[in-house]
Amino acid sequence: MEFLVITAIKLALILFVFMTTLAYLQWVERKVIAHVQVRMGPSRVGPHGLLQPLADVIKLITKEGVMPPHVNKGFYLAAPFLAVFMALISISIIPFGTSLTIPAFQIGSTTFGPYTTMMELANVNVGILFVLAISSLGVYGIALAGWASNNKYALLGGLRSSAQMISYELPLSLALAAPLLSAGTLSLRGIADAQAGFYFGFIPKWAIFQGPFPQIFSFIIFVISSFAETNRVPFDLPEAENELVAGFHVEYSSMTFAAFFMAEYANMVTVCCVASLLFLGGWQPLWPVALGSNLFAPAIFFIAGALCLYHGINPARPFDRITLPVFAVVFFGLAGLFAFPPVVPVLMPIFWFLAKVGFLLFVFIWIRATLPRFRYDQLMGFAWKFLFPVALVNLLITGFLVALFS
Amino acid sequence: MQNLWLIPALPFVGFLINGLFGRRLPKMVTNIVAVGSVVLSFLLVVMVGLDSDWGAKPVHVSYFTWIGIGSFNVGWDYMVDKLTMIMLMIVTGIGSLIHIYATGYMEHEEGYYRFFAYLNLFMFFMLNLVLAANYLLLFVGWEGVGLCSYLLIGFYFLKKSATNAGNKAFIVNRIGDFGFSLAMFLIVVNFGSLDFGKVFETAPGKPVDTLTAIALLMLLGATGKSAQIPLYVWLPDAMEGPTPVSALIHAATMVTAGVYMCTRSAAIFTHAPIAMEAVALIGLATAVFAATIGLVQNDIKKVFAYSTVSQLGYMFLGVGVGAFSAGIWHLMTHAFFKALLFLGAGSVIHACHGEQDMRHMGGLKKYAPITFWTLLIASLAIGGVPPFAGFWSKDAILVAAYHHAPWMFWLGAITAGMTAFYVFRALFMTFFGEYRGHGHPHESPVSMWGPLAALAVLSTVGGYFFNVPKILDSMFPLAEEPENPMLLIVSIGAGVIGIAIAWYMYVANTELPNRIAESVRGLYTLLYNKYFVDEIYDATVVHPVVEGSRAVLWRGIDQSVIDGAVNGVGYQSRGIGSVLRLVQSGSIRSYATWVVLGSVAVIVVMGVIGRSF
Amino acid sequence: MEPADALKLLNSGVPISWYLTLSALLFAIGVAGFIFRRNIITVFMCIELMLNAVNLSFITFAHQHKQASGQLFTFFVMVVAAAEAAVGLAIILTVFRNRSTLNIDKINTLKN
Amino acid sequence: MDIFFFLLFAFIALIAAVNVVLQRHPISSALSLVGVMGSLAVLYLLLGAEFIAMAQMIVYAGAIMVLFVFVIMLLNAGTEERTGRSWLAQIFGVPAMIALLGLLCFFAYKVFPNAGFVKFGDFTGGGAKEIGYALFTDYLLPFEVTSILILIAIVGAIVLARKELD
Repeated sequence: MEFLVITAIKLALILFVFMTTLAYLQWVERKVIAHVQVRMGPSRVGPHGLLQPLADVIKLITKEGVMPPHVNKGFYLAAPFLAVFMALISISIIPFGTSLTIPAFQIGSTTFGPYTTMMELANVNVGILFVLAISSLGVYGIALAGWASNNKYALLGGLRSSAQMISYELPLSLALAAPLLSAGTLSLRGIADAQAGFYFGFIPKWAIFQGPFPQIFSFIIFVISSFAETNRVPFDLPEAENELVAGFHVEYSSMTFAAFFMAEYANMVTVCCVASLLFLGGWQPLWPVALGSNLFAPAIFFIAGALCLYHGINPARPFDRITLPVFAVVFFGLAGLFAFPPVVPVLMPIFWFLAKVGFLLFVFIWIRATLPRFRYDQLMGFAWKFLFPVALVNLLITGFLVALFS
Repeated sequence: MQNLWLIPALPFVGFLINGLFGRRLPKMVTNIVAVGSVVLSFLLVVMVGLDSDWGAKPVHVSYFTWIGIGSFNVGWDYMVDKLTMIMLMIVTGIGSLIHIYATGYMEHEEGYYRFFAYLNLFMFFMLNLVLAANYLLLFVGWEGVGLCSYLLIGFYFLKKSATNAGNKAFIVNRIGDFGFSLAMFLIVVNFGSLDFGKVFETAPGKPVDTLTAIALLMLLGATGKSAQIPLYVWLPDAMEGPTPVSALIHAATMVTAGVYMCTRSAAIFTHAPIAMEAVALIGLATAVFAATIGLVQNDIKKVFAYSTVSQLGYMFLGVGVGAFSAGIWHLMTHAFFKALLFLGAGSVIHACHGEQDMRHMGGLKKYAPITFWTLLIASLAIGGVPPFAGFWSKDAILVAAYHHAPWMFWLGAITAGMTAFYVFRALFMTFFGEYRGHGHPHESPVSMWGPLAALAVLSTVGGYFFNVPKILDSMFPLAEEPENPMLLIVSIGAGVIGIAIAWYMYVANTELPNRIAESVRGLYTLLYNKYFVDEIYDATVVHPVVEGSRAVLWRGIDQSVIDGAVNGVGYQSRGIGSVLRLVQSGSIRSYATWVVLGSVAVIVVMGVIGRSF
Repeated sequence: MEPADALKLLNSGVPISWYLTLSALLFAIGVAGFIFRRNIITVFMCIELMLNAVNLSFITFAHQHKQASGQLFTFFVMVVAAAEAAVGLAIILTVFRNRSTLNIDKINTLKN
Repeated sequence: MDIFFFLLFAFIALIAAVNVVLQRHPISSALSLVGVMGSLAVLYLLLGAEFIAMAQMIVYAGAIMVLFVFVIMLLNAGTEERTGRSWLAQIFGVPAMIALLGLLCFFAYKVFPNAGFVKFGDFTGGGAKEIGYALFTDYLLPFEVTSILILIAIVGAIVLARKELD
């Protein structure tokens, strides 16, 4: 019973945070791309366009869902939900911190607790395999959408995407296997724990730095393959606007259309989480606590608050006089929270984990703003003729060295 | 002692580098890799020696289980004891010197990298052979060195004679290896293990017949690898290979593998007296036989080749009469002076621009003084003149032979005289008198005479300083024997007389050899043609096998029986098929129904048989 | 049956024979599809269904004998199924290219 | 709890399997088959075969069935037409199938009447470590042979599916 309640609470919390993140990722993406291209980005709805996601959601919900007459109705409706379901389910096994202990407390006359729970929804022994299994099922959503739309652009998009995702799954899995060899477990938490510690007291033992063979190559292969797996630029062939109008979701509108978008962003978040768990040490800090890594989070929030305050005092726009000081107060509050000793062991891992995931997400957006799209034959050739052999050799060397030094 | 595996692994890495990338590497890199890897393993051997007190504290390392079948296990195990230590020192030490020498000798040859790749591979297998702690692993090395020998004999593969010689060596060795394999099978059946430790521990309790059979089969293997009667014929032909190969493989190391194997298996041999007698007899016969052939050969390398066969015979004589340590002692000194002889011969050939016939040499003393002096030392060593290396070991073998059977001693002493004669004959024909060849002879570069000098030092003092019987005392106890000055005098005397006759015939009175050859025409022809052994083998073994295969195996079995059966099956299938095809309706669904009905029937039948209903 | 007995039965798990029966049922359904369907791709899928049914038996036996060997058999079946699917679908593609049909009743040129 | 999960997923598997056979359109059949595989994967988890369950999802559902869907989409296969040609299948098909099912069930109950119960957590030998260990020691030869088989299948598939056979 206790277990069920705690799980329900965690589920609600994670779902809320995850969905909000998905909505705001869109805002972040538009903002970042805008700044890369020297534009302002969304800025009308709310201060700095902060309410833009809300406006988008309202727009998409209230729009009329148009279903073309020639589609295969059942599959046409099932496809987006399949896609979004497969995208959301992986988050349930991602651990994002160490354990949380709530001391015993009293409500009325009954005593509750103490409760200790790990910061994840489910600890699966074969977590990595689960992620792979779910991501391999993600193809169905897109393939079915393309096929059920009964539209040649959509069908081509669907076919492209299934071929692309099957192809890139190979280097992806091979790149995943290499750090698993040195970690010796398939559990995501176990993998992150295996990367604790420092060489010489300051180089973190993350998989990309870890002996016997630093996994820097498999990290790069993983990131490249995940671009293809999530259908992101420069591998967004399935939805190439100028070739296929919009690819597999050309016939979709309103919420069904939004579902595909949500699936894409959810997939992005998932692969970034997996990448930071496997290669970047999960919640292990970048430098040891002894050298003050715990002070990093409050410091960064404090600096952010100070900057907001400064710009609030010297406003560039009329509204800044009000909004920026509010932000500053929020940041100062966060800084205070992270400096508050009792919560540090709980919050600090989460901070580091989210920082890494955030950085990787930024890389995803950054690449989108930078690189052009591949041609289709180049895309497949790149996977089979370059990434696959390199991943294989990397795995071979890793296996050999791990066997030699263990 | 975890780094024991590095000793053979280093040359193997050298082989991989040179073998895979050698074509694109500059010569300098090839040299560094090839020579460096061997020198490094020599240093490692020295380190291992220091660690293990030169084998006094035996080391046994198991790396992994190579073959595991039920209770029968063969591991990749290495061991080091005193015997191994001596062999390791010889192999890596002389190997290093010869590698250095070869960088000079082979400088202008095609396939430079290939040569060094093979040579490194040979070192790997030889070290594996020596380090092995069980018979199968020893056999890996045994076969591997055979392979390298084949590759290196046929190194000049554009020359028909070289490839033929390579084939001959390979095929003749097959016969011996067959014997060795049978010996291993017998060991497995009777001992249930191939580990040296286990086999030797239980050997004394086994029936003598079994041990004799094993020992005789091993001896067959040894006669193949170590060029003893009746399988010695490949070794003289093996001189088609480059001279460093002759020195390293066909004089100093590989051909002594048989001696090493017999010595290693002493526990089996000592309990099989008949086999011991056979070893001694074969050794003695080979020694005499090869020495007589060596008397009249004109090719400088052929002379030394027969000399090698003869000296190997000595070693077997030593092993056969129970003086294992004397045999190993002679193995070591022989490695010094015979390597020196061959390298010297190589230097001479180099000086004479590839000429090998001694009748076209002569007077080289003033052109190549260093080569002359080093070769003189080697000749004195092999001639048994004290205090050079060969004297000590040869004397030890002869003394042991005398105590076994005096007639063996006398034959051995006469052979020693002949040995001294033909070696000095070669020396005098090459370095004395007038130059009879063409072109201008010249001294060799330092990379060639450096190793010569080092080997000359070893040939001079090596026998006295490395008193192998004393070192191996704990493994092969020395028999207490009365001093007999007569034996010493006879063995020195035989050598000195041989040298004197050579001097008289080839320096003082150069007409004499021809006159002697004229007067005993028949004998001379017999010796010059090596007793016609090759021709006899050709007529009695090779020809019948080839013709028999053609008539019986090809026309008889292959064409009529096998082809007939295959074609018959084909005809029958066609006949049956013409009936059965009526069942084929072409409808896959019908087939599927048949399959289901069939499986139902199978299940019912199985249920009935199993009485489940 | 007493309520306590029922609860006991409920807590003691699922009988092995239930799993085997499920496996047999799935297999029989696969057989039915194999016999009665005409689309060659569907027939092929029915074969996969039969393989899956057999896999379930293997895993059940692995659980019963508390050994991983049965699961390894499943693993090999999967691998072979993957190879089979690759070759089989390639054959289907070729057949379709040549005959423009997927109906197995029409692919019977080899008869007689 | 076990019984509840077993019944639920067995029911889903059976419904989906029947659907595979009854659906007239191959893509519906393919998706139903994915359903069968998914519910079987859950049953594998109940039987303690977590690695195989994941492999089932990755290999069967994620690769093989995607290939099927891919081919169906590529050939644009429509609903199948009715062409009754096999009298053998018409007459013997149903009886043979029922006989087979009856025999299999008979043996399942005859041979394993009280062979024991499956309870989640009773058997934990199905993790990646155990499977991998068995695969690379006792079953190394079959494993290597399978890899060769796959290689041959890849080559065969490529040769067969090439546009022009010259």
